[in-house]
Amino acid sequence: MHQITKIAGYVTIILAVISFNFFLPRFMPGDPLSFLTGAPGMDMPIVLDEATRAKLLAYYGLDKPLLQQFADYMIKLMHGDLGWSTYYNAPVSSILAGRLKWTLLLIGTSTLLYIALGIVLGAISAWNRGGKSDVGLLLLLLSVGSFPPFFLGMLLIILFGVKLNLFPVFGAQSPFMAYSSPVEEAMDILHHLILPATTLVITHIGGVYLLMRNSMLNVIGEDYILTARAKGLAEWYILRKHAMKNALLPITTMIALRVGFMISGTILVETVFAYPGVGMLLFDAVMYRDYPLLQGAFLIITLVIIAANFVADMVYLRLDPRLRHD
Amino acid sequence: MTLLKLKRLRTCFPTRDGLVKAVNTVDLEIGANEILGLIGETGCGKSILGMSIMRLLQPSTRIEGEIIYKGQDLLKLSEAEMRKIRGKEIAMILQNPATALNPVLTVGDQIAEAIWLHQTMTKREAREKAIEVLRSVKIPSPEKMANECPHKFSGGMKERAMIAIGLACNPALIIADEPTRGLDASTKEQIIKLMKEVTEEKSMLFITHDLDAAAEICDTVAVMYAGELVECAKTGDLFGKPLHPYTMGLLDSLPCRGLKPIRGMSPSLIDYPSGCRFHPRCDYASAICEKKHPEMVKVEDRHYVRCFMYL
Amino acid sequence: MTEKTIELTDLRRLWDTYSEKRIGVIGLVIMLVFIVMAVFAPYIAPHDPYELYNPMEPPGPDHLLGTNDIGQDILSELIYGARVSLFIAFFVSIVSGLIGTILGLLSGYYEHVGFFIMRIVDAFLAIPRLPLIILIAAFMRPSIWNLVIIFTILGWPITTRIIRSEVLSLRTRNYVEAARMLGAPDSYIMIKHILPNVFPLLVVRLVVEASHVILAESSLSFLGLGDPTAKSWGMILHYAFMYPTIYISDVWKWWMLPPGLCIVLTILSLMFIGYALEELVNPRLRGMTQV
Amino acid sequence: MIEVEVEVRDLKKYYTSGVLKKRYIKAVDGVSFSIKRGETLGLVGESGCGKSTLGKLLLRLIDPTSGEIFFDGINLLRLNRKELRKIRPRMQMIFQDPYASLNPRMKIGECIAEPLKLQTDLTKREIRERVMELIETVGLNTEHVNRYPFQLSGGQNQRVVLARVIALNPEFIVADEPTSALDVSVQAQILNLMKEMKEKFTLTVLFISHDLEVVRHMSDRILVMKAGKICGEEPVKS
Amino acid sequence: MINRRFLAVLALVVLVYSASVGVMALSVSAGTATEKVVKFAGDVPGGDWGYPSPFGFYPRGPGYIRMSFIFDTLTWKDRNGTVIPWLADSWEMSEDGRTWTFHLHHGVKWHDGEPFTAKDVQFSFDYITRHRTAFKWFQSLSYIDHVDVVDDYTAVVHLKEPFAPFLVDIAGNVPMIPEHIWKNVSDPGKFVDKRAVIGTGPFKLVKYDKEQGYYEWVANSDYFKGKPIIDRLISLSVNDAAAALLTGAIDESSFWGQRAKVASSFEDKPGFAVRWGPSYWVLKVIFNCERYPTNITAFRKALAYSINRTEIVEQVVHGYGITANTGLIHPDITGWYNPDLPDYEHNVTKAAGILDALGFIDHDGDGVREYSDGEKLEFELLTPSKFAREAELIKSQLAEVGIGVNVKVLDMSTLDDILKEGNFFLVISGHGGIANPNILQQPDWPGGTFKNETYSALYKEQRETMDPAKRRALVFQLQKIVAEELPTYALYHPRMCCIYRPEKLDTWFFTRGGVGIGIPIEMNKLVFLGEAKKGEATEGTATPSSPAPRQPGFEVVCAIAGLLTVTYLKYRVGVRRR
Repeated sequence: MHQITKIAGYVTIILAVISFNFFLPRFMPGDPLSFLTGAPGMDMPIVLDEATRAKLLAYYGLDKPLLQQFADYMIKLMHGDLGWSTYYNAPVSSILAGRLKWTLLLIGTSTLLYIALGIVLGAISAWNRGGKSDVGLLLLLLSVGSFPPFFLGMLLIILFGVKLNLFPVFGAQSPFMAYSSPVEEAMDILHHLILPATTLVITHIGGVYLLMRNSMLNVIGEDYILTARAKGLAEWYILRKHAMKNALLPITTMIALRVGFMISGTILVETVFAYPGVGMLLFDAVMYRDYPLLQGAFLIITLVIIAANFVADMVYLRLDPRLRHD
Repeated sequence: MTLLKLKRLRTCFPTRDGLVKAVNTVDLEIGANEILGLIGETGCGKSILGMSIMRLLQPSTRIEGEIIYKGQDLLKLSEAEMRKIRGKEIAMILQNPATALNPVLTVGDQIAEAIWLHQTMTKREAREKAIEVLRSVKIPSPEKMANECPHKFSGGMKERAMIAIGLACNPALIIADEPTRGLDASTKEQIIKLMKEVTEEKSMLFITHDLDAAAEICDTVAVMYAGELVECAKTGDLFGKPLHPYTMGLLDSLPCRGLKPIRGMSPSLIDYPSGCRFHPRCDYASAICEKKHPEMVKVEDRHYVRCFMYL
Repeated sequence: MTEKTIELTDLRRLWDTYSEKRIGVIGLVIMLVFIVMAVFAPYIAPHDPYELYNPMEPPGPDHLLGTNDIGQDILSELIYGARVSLFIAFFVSIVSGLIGTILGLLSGYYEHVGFFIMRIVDAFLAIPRLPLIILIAAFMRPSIWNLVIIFTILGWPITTRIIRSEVLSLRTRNYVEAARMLGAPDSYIMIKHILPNVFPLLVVRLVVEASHVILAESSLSFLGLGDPTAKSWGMILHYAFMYPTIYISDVWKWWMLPPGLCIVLTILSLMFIGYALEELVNPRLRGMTQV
Repeated sequence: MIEVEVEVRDLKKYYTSGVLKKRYIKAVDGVSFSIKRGETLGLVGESGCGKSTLGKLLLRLIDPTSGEIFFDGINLLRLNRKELRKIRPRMQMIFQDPYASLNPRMKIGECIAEPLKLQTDLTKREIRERVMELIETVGLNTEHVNRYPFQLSGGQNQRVVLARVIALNPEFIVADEPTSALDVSVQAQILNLMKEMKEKFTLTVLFISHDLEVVRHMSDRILVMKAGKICGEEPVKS
Repeated sequence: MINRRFLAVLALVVLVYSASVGVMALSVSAGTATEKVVKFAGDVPGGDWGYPSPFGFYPRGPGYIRMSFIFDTLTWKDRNGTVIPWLADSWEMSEDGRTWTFHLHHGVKWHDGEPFTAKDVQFSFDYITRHRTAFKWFQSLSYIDHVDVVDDYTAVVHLKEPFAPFLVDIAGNVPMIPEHIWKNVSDPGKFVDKRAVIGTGPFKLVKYDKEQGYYEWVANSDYFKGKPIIDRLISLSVNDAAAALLTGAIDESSFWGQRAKVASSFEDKPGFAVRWGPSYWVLKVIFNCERYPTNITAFRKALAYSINRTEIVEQVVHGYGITANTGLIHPDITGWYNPDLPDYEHNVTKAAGILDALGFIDHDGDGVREYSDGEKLEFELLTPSKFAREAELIKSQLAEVGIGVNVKVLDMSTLDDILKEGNFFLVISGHGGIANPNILQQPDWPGGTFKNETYSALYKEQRETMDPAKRRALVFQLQKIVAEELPTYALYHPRMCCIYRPEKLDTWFFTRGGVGIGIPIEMNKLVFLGEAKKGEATEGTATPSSPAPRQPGFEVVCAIAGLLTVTYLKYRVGVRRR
């Protein structure tokens, strides 16, 4: 029953987001046609005559009343059709799919890394509370956590990309044509991933670290830790087996919430590294008033966030035996 | 034969408000198969005493004196050596089983891990042993309950599980810290009965503020006030013929003995009154009590008291 | 002893506890430096930040941090930048904190109101912040006040959620029930018994929110959605990022690094303060570390 | 004047869980009894038997599922919020944990003054005098006025609670395990103080505890509760 | 035991990670050595310009350029902007200028081997006219009436009315598409098949990746104009073209305006060369000619005198631009440029004089003039964020003559809307294509408040005047009206530079008048056919140097540091309770 209310909640949110995405951009000034004929104020002056304009509007279904457009959109959505991007001139689903794989790769790797690292470092830090490693880690991670992702990205590009020339500074793959093996391709993708992922990991690790450290400090004061010590268990074992699992419990949902932040960070990082992900796309979609794309991108991002929450719920359920059977 | 001997044990730790002198020059002996009750009110240092023996206090705590267990001074052992003592030689049953059991691990695991760690056996063997132990503390259908997490256990069952953890490696000495706290009357009785049963061939330091429980289970009882022992005697002697005014007051404030309270309140462990620490609350106090700190004296056979009345 | 002196000693005690955390004191000092910078910008800045000199001068005696692409003194821009960035941060965090507190109190205290408000909060939290900001920012025309409005709109839900969960637990405390037994009206209970007990949490939240706002403002400016005519640190970075040779010449050292570090330091100081406050507020964490 | 101060008829409180398959937790399941004016009724039972819920139901801190509660002849369940607020000062409650019963951010003086501020028209000066008087009545020192609850011991805090409870001269008090968090010697102090207060202010008391000995000492009559039901009386003297 | 296992796993992860990075760093692969590959990127981030079919590319210059490598037009332009034969070897125009006969080159083949014939020409014009919503890069389609096929190699284009710029704007712009492929395609915009990029052009598309903004073409060895001098052409997306040039990720890129400053970093760098050209782009202030007071010509002139264009060129584009022709046409286009126009040199006294005369006087002495009703003379200056710097400067310049300005920054779509509604006083906007007199159709584009019947008539007349000299005189007149009426005040024309590695390719040039209808990009397909070599000697070549190979040292250091940290932390945990 708990699940049902949860799912109902998710559905409401998705519906709210869908309608929000649909109406807000359409109430914004400007329309997709401005950019259909080049960038106004930048490119060739191409003047649309009224007939062509009307034809274009009809072609994109923008001449119908708003509510009917909404109904059409909803019906298409039910069939899994996200529409046709006006600016990029391609199906929204294929554009998103092409971009999403990179964003997921970037978000996925860095999320796994920063959550794992943050948890381990937070646990170690709390375990040594007041000690040198605790103070050191705390200062270090609070400091690096204060870097705005775009700024850090720029610094990394200058240092490791341009000055040391260790890593490629843009894109997700090398612009070379043929890979001799899949391993080589994977390596290349990894090579491109390192700087943006590092940026994301560094800027997000502090949050998880602090959460974990605080949670862990609470756990360390618990009686069952004392019980474990009284059993004669080794410190590392207690930390791993008794403390970490309990400390993770209260912070799983908070970590899931951070995925939202993560997406914000990703937009910036993708911009700085010209990484071909959804973040950049979304930004362009707003600028170009590409309604279908905007709707699709927002929907996907919301779904990702809801999925993250769902995963967090699942993890929580797995971690907390008290919820498992009821 | 003496199993554990505390010699001039002092434990203190710093806090924001000052140095807490929780245990002050305590001398105590527990013989083989002896159950020693340590009674006292909240904040008198009795739990700290237990934890001092196990060396489970914060690293900033200073423990002085000697804790001689089977001839070796526990305070001189390394952390690794001490780990071999904990659980295997001396087990501790902490107060409040609701929080002392790890909520996310099965009870079986929590027992088995101690066994598996201290004895050379496979995890499966340890697990079977754990079920054995659960059975010995009278948990119904232990095979099933071993796979459950603590939230499926009632208060009394949790206490039993705690005892099972303590018994897991068959230690020689058990330190039980207020095992009956917060239990209902009937459950309390059962637990005390169980503890009596399982410690038949063991020694136990039974820390409690519950005078009834102490009377029922202990061979010897020591009374602690403001970080030091004020009286120590065989259970019958202590309850039948208390010597120290504090012990008398304590017994009189029981509902069944008429609810006659001791006036005032316990001092903090940071600064005590001068002289006898009990004198501000004592009906028998005289001039000397305020000035001089009394020593423990032997009044009768195995009956010691710290009071000027018996000097 | 009069009531006043007691209040003073209470403050004193609070400061004593707070100042035990060196990290919090450091954070406060950095923040003070920036506040002084912001307040006295006209007196500290060597030049008018809008005045034009030779563009792209490297650092020299006239311009300690050189000039930017249209010849404005970068150091002066930086000093004036503290005004914009700090103003937005504090204003937003206080206003959104206020809204969040009121809604949090109401939704925690009255169950049906709470249910309704929490659904709105959930919806807000499910929409990612920056994309939404991008959308609204494009909608609203970039200006400082619009940024303030956007960040406020997006800031209150988290505060509401935090305050609510605290109120929910406080509501069942015995002293709240005791006050009800005395026939106290709800408003009295909320203001007298619940509010003071959520206040410490609120302060921590305000500090955290302020750092989020600084980050969001700079991110938005960086993406070109801020107010390009305002001199915020993010905007300086935006122009630096747009500059063609920023990656390949030394210009970044005096044009990109200083505003970036200002942002980093401000956020860091807020994080330090927040951290110290949190240890102060959370009694279980108290005395655990000495930093 | 009515002889019976409090009367409860077939009181029930069920907690539900589940949306599709409803499950009930019967915290209080059909309880009826009455307390005479000036009487102390003891209520014993194991933890989780519903005795605390019953206490809160009596004072309408929570609303029952069904049943009737009469206080001084008034049906409490028929009162609206305003009327209820008016009648509340006449009945009070003492909780188990003295620390949790006091707002940690209010000084002792403020805590005791609060009922007077809320329910009387006394001037500030009169309130202060009355607070001092109350503090001495419960055996505290006047210098405690400016302390915070965390600066006092559990016993002292419970005294503060008592002072606040009697500030408005209530008629009926529910004491929910008022001493179970305290040490034996302090427990004796508080229990004796309560007895004293009861005599002095002719209170009607519902005394809830799991400790039969304590209840015996305090009560005129003892009810035993088990799994939400009253399952009999216990003699006062054993 | 347990902790050691945990440690081992951690160490392994760190090792594998660093080792893989190290291996990667050593094995840099780059195509086959014998191939001549050229990689280029645009200056602005985001390299995707759409699928390079005639209906798939995004309607922006770079999109058209990428398509033009694959598809040919009937005519083309050489580096001097002269119309040269391309798919058509020769052509004739009828007396009335309405009929154009094209004689096609023999033996041209589509990439799939089919022959290119006059039927394809007919089909192309037909198809594109029919699908005018799909081919968005073109507005003169309405002039085409129909196309006749005389024989396989002769096609006749009939126009509805004479159209002077026909050879450039239509014949040199409309891509020829194969009938055998497109005849069955009903929605060309959605046709993104491999067959959609079969053209006659010098390159064939082999790879297109939308996400990466990656295009890869190979030379069409059967090209009728001869095989391109490079084998492979690659276009990619970079975040910073200058950095990418430096690290060797690309071989060529171009920069303009303030960004052209990049050139100064490369001019003396061995291995790089720089070429300069005009951008055919103008930044202008658009006035609302329908609203008081900007509807007063004298007032607009006063504003023009107040604006210091030289200062803008110096401060904002750092001299990488020239003050603009007030008649909009770029001065490089000697054929159309009218050099005798007023340029409203910065003159505060003159501006103040005009304003005083118009009755805008600062009565209260606060530095801002007032209207006659006492309201302050203040305007909003609207601009997209790109030109905020210019707006700031203009604000301070106008303040000197007592006109208050509030700079409002908008995104382009919003601005476009406002311009359409005419809800503005002053707007800063820019556009390209000023090599072509077409631009004069609506001088205040994208605004539309300038209405002048004489002007419109003149414009129509020049469009239909086929005699170049006569047409030129008319275009001169149009410019004069723009410069004197000032519906818009042109500010500056930025310069453009192309930075490249001569060792890879050194034939880059800027086409006078721009590619097609005026795209300034240095990507005339002639560049890849080696045409440029015939004209000029290459400038600025030096001994090429290859970028430094990546060092594996850093990764190793990281790995060791990681291991040490882990070991140390483990040690700390261990000793903690001792």
